[in-house]
Amino acid sequence: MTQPKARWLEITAIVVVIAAVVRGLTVEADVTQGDVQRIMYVHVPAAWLAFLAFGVTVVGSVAWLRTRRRTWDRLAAASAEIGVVFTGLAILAGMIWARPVWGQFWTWEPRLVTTALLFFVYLGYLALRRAVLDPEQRARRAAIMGIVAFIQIPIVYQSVNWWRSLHQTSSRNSIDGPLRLTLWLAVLAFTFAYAVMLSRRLELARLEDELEQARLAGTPDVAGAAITAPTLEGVTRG
Amino acid sequence: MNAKTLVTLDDVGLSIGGSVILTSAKLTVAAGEKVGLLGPNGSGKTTLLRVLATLLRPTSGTGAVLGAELGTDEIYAVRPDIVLVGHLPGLYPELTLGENLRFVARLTGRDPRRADEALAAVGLAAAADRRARDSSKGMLRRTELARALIQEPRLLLLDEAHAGLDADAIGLVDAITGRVVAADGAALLVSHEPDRLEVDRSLRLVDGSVEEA
Amino acid sequence: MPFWAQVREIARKDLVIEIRTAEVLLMTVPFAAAALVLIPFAIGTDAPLLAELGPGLFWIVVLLFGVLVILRKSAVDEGPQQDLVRLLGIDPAARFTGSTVATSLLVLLFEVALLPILIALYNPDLGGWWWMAAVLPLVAAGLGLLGSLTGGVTASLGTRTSLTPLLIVPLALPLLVGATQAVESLQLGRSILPWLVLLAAVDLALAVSGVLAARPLEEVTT
Amino acid sequence: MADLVAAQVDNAWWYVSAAYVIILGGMAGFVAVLGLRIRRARQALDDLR
Repeated sequence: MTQPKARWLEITAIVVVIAAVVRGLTVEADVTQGDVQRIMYVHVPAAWLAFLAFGVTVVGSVAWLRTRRRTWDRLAAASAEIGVVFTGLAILAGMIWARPVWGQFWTWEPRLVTTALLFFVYLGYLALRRAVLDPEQRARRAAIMGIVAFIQIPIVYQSVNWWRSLHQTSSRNSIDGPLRLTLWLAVLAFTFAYAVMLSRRLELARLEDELEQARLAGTPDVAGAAITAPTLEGVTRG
Repeated sequence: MNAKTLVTLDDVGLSIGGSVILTSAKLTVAAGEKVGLLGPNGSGKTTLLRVLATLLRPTSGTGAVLGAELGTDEIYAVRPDIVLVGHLPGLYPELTLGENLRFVARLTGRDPRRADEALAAVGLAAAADRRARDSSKGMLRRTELARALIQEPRLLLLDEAHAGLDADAIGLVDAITGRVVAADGAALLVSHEPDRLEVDRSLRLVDGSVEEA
Repeated sequence: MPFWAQVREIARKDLVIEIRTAEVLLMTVPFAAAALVLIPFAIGTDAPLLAELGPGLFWIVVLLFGVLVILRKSAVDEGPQQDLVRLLGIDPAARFTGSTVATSLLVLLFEVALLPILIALYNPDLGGWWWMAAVLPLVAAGLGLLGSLTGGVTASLGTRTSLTPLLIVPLALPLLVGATQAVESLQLGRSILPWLVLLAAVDLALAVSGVLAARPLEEVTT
Repeated sequence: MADLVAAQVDNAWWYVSAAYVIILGGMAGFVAVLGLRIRRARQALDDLR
């Protein structure tokens, strides 16, 4: 069923993810944070991939507005859905990390707040898609929303940053050598996982479009076909 | 395209949200023509008018209206030369009839004083300060015809041309379409009462395509 | 017709309709005022606490209830009125700007109407209050722009009234941050300028996206 | 200051495994759900033909 290319992609992804996990769990512990630091090897890549996914959504949106090709709209939608999944997972992992380190699940830390808001913004984006039935209209509205949302992201981020900042400025600064290598391996692994999800989600979108078209082809219901000349003969008198 | 051809549709298909409205509509309207459009309920007459008004993009086929290719940005330039009178009034209920027409006049670069003249011409001089929401269906219809007088379109599209009009006002429809046609424009009238239509020729919309009636 | 003349026509039409239905003044303002009266019942009627929380509550009420101003009936043309406006050949960007101007003015009116109620009920520190003359319009413009953008995207959808707030509120965060921090810096005697810059930057970014999106937005319901 | 707290975490592995399970499980779950939806869509398509 699955094309050989997609099969190879999936196998590679599984291998790389397993390698990254093994490495993340066995690499020497961080000097200051100890073993809890290992959460970063899944949390950080998940957050990065979320941003990448939303970036791909913008690319799809702009390309749709220029070419009006269905494929671009499908790419935007598929990537947004995956982005929401990654955002949700990144927030959850971040909260689990924050509990032992900061003593509470949630802090009003800029990157955390921005990520949470992103989650809602793209939930809204997906809700908008679900609310529109006509594919052309859906693509148009979603494309505009996808672009507006993305333009807003840096501003949202910067404003929260100004508002308050108690996060470590960047996780990369505090790790080096083998630890940094581990993080990069994890990012690579998550990118492969993203590629697998994207190819599957795109296949699903293609099938759903085909299904929609097949349903239409089955019933060639041209306007007016539902209405015939009125006859009173069949109506019984009471 | 012939210089005197105002409207051409070539195999235009249109589907909205999965339902097919037009399959292969072919249509040519020349300058100075007054064309009737017939067809049973739900056959897509209103949709066809909105395609001709450049408000709906065809999903297949090509067409041109007043020289502007449908589905391209050329349509924006010709839009002010098209008047569509739909079966729902294109008037703001909270504005008076006069305000509605002055709004149209100002935005299309016409002298707003023509709004009063046009209202008088359709017999509504005394109703200029009446809100659209407080006006009867016939009055709204007359106001919309007054809009055609202000805009002087090259393409006039009338949906349900005679709906809700009394005998006087039906004469008005003929007079206004006559003015448009005389100025080398064209008028398309949808009607359910073919014998009341005074047109050069009639088209019939059946199964998503256009036939000569 | 020149761009700004079109903008003026559209804005005037929206405002006349709004004045006649009085949706904002007679429904949304009293509703928000009632919320300001209710809040102390939830957080306590301790006067110093209320004075401290007042400004923040004001902005959150402006943001959340301002969504109702954005969702008002006169904000979006639908059906035959929309067909009419499109056929008049108005520049889509002018239409976007015109209805944004109308919405922003109404949000500003909404803010100005709530301000005395807040001052009377919460007795906040009024130091540097004249800066409000800059903060209120900047926030109003931002909400108006955000409203026109999201309102345009959800036009004529059945779920418009629930979908639009979901799209607006997360994106309105920079406006909320800018407004609240501007007020706070005033009270702490710090410079208010960075926050005004933030608000202006948000407005600018939204205005640019709005003007760019105007044409595809106009075709949204066809 | 946050780092000082972290150094003393003794049940760190509990948190680490929870985070790994959630993230990897979440990704695998999403892929699995996609697979299921693809299979269902294929079936529906076959039924129509």
